[in-house]
Amino acid sequence: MNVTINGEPRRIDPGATVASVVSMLDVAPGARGVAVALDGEVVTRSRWPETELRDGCMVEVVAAIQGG
Amino acid sequence: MNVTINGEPRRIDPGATVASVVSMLDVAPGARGVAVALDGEVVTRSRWPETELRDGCMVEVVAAIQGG
Amino acid sequence: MNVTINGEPRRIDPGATVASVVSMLDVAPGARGVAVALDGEVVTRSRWPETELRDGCMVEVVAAIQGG
Amino acid sequence: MNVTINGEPRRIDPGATVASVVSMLDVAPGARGVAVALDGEVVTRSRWPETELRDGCMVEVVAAIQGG
Amino acid sequence: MTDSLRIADRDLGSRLILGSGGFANHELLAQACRAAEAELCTVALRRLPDPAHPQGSILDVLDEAGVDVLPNTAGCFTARDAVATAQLAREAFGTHWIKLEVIGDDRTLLPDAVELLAAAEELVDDGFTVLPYTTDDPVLARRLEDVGCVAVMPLGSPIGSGMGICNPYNLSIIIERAGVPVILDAGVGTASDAALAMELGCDAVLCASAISRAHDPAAMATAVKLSVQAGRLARGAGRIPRRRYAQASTPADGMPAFDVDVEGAAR
Amino acid sequence: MTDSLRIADRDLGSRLILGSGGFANHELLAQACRAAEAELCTVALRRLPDPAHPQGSILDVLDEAGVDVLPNTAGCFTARDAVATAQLAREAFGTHWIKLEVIGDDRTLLPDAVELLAAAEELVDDGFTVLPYTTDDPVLARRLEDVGCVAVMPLGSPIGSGMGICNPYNLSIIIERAGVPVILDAGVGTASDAALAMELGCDAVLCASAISRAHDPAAMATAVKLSVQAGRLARGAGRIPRRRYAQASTPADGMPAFDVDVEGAAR
Amino acid sequence: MTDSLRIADRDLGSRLILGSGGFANHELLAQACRAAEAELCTVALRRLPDPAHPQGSILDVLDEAGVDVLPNTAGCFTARDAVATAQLAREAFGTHWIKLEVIGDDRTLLPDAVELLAAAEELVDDGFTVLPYTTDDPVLARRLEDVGCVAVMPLGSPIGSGMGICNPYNLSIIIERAGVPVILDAGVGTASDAALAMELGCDAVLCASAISRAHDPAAMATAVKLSVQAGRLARGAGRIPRRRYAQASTPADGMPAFDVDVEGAAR
Amino acid sequence: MTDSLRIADRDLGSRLILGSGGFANHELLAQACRAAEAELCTVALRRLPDPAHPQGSILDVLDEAGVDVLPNTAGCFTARDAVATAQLAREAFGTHWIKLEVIGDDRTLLPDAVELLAAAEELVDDGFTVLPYTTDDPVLARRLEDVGCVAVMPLGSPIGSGMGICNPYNLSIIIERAGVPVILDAGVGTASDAALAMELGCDAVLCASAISRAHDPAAMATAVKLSVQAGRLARGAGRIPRRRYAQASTPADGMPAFDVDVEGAAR
Repeated sequence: MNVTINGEPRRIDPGATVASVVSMLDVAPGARGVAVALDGEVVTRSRWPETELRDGCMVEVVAAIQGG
Repeated sequence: MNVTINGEPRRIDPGATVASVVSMLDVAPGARGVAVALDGEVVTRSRWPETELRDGCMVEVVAAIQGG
Repeated sequence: MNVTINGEPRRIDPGATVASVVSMLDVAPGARGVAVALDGEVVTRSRWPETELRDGCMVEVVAAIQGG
Repeated sequence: MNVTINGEPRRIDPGATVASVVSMLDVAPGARGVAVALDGEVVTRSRWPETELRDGCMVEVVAAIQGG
Repeated sequence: MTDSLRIADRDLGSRLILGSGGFANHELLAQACRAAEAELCTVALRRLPDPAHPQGSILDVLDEAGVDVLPNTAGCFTARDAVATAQLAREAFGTHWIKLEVIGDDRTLLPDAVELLAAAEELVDDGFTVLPYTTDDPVLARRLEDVGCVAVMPLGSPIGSGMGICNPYNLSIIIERAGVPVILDAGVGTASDAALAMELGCDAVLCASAISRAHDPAAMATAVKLSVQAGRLARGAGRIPRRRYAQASTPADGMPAFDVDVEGAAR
Repeated sequence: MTDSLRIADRDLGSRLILGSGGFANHELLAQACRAAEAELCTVALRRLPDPAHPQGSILDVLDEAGVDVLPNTAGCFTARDAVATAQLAREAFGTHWIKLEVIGDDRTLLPDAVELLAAAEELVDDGFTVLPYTTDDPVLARRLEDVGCVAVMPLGSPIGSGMGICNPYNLSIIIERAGVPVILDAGVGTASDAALAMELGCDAVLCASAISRAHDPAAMATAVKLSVQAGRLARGAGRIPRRRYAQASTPADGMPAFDVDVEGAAR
Repeated sequence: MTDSLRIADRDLGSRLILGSGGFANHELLAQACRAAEAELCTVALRRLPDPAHPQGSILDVLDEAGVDVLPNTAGCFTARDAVATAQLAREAFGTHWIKLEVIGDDRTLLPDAVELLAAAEELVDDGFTVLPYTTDDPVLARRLEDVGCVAVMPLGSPIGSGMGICNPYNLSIIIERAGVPVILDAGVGTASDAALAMELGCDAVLCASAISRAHDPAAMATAVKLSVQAGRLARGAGRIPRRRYAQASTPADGMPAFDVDVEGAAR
Repeated sequence: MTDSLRIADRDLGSRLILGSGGFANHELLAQACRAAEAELCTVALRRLPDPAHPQGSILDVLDEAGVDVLPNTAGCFTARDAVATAQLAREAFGTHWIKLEVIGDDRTLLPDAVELLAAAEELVDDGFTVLPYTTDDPVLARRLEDVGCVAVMPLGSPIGSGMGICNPYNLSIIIERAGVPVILDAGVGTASDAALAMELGCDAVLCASAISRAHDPAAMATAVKLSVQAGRLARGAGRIPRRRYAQASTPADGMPAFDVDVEGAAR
């Protein structure tokens, strides 16, 4: 199915979860300061494994950088 | 009936119009720079004679002053 | 004889020295930070005892104060 | 004889006057705003013809320019 | 002079707008109008009767001086009140021009950004020609322009404070980025403040208290008028850059020398 | 106008003195003279011939414009040279007025206090009417007055720097304590600087580079002229005080109310 | 030191908040953290991966330095984006503190008053502890406080501009009227700017570019830290008033006299 | 710290010189000495007895605090008096260091350029190590250096005025051109003034009234000490340049997007 991850269109398998997307980005499982929004809403980390992506959804995976 | 004219409670006769209120305030008929709001809405001068006040209404009669 | 000490006219005995003037002002012998000018010229401390005043001379006895 | 005119060493004939030096510089006789110093002293215009230069003297011939 | 200022559909020959507030009486206002040679003068609306000026309408004074009315919404704290006041002004004066003021604070009389923008948008939609009194915030000025204001009127400092232009930087940013005329409103204390505003690139200056409360209002009106003209001309004349060191206005070459001994020794 | 400026035995109708240095050519100087409506214009003395301006004397330009010559001693570093130059100027121009400059430094062109005072004293003794270009040091200004100078000409900032008045405090102290006219000399960059100087209480302004090196000298000359007039008028008009908080120019009383619900509920 | 700063439910021993943006690498950030002795440091959120800093998380750097994270919403132009970013930050960092930035313009990076206020209100309602980066508009600062912000963070001048405090007047008005801590945010260029902010009455200073982009960030971090302490102490110490004239620090009485002739003649 | 200041043959670890004038009593002076960590403190000379401080010599206070005496010639109006006072000070304190003051005016206490230079030259010839209190005139500063002064001490503003540095431009020119240490003397009103002086490049700051007349002298002494250190460090750290527009401290790349509808529609 087609999704947008961090602004890039991607094809992924049905059944993919937030957790699998995060791991695709080389984020270590316990990496600190990482958060995810699915279609503009935050998905808390505990729910990453159970939250499945839908076709056409938009995922943002962000982390801390220097700034401000 | 009871109305509020320029913030002051007043008793006036039923059937009073905006025109009669304006004349009560010693405004000459052709006085320049005068405008009236009835319950927050402007009443154009041509409609002063025909616009009757209702009980409890609020009339503002204003004119130009130095300012700004 | 008549001399001026710190701006004040004074009568003193002939033979008076700078040392005797300084002691008149209640300056302890070893007092620190005291200096004397006789007619506009500094008299070093070692020469106070031997320096005699002349009639009409002007003595300034100064010390450190807060300032600047 | 050797003189200095406006900072430049010049050889001139004995008997030369301030007036002759001024005319050497292409200054019209009635030119306005011109003044002369000989060895640092002003020579008034009326005395230009009679004032002779001496060997080693220094002549400054100046005029108005934009400035200040 | 052909250097007129176009605001909306109108050409103004004078770049000084007079504020009518603060004159001790109508006669002083009339004198200031004549001295200022302004074409627009603000007026406010208040309930009748006006106890302070029983002697006749300010409109007659302005008429006689040949000055047009620019109504304002002075004293309004909410978009609601400002819109209603503007509508009354349109009725009272027969003009859809409005100097929009929405104040957030009665001690500083500074604009309330949020209410101001809301009122501006509503009045533009209602057909008004809106000139908003605003802070010196470049973003707010831009948003006022974006909703259709025909000019922006940033303050130099609070109304009546006489502190001049507290933040020339912000004012210059507004000017650089504006697509509509920028009129300095509030803060002018004396003539040089107005000249500076024009040199920074303001298109006009509104001046009330500096004139009306001066010891001699007519003289100050003349002074501010001249100063606005001076600043406008200076802006156009292309000023010299600022330099840390001097630049001689007199050439160094050709200096005479007077010291006989030294020069003599050198020969 | 009867507001003339008396310096020594002379009344000047214009409070703007023009400096002639820095104009690209005599024609621009002539235009600036007309625009500035000045009555005095500085000139310097240099060795003949003057390669920069072979085309005729500046004196003819000034004559035609009806402007009188104020000779200066620009370029002198010692009292000796300044005195000699002043004597040459007296001979060349037939005037005992001299704008005295004694410079201490060729990068800042700032006055040398010690040499300046010595030259001033000597020239006064020699019968000159001395107007010294000085620093903004109030003590030095006072001493120049004490030796007989008919005016003092403190700088706002270095010659040609265009930085305006770097230290308005010092300038105002000079003005408060002076018994002779105070003329701002050097530093004006644009019109508002001149207005500010006059508002601080200067009696006149001398302006050279700001006009002569502007992109459009005649326009800037007009601007500075207007600005000097504006500042002078504003000084006399009695400006409003500076306040930290606003002072309303529109009365708060008599504001109409438009909110039906609230007022209705209150009844 | 017992002079801690209480913001919401937290006491801060340091009145310098570090901004982490602009350091060339994490090592320089780490050095600056140690030198600044700050307790809070801002961080932003961006999409993974972060190409600029592949070498490890900024969080580890801050942890090691004992500095807590203050997340911001840098780069957001709308209330919508700012709220979503704040919510992500809460999840990412486990803190409900948020330095709220809503920008109106990408060249000035100045706050957008309307969007900022809307975002602040929404975030407060959502349980955040909101510290908004705001303009120096006293009315906006008040409204931010009114909707429940725990501090206000007015700018001195644009982010990274190094222009210091362009309008000390507005800043001081904000301080006088605020019921929550006022933290200067943006504009500090060097140490004295921070001292001035504290002397004006700011409760703290946030400093990013002045430190991170200085030639020697650690040295500048120490300088700003000392300066914040100095300004805070000076504010409390009760400074002397400004006077136009001098006040002698040395008594005039008791001056010796040295001039024999004069005094002798007087006897 | 190895960043010592060399003046003549002496290395000073502290760049804050204390002025002893204006303290209400010796105990407050002692506290300020300890807080300031200064190594030099000025003292003046007056006729005995000193009615203001009968309780013991200031020298004992300074000794106990480990601070050396820097005698001054405060109150002198002529070179003659200043030289005589310096000679008395040399005798009284056993030091040939002298802070030379020659005043031209008892209301501004500003230096008299001519007398100051004459006194400096005479004292240098007499073997003194001369640190002259001078105006902010770069030419005078240069001449004082040329006659052999080991440092120059320009004022920021009049003694005790607390106006800070009225003309940072002149001060910076003095600093750029000086071959000897430049010590800001007079005018400091609060800590940030001292930081600014050091950032401009002063080598040290002398501070009297700002500390001695503060409500809490010891706290202000600490504040000024920290501020001098901060300004010195900041000068060395290489500050960021001033820019008219912002420079983001957070990168624009990598911003997340949250608006589902818009992005969805775009796909």
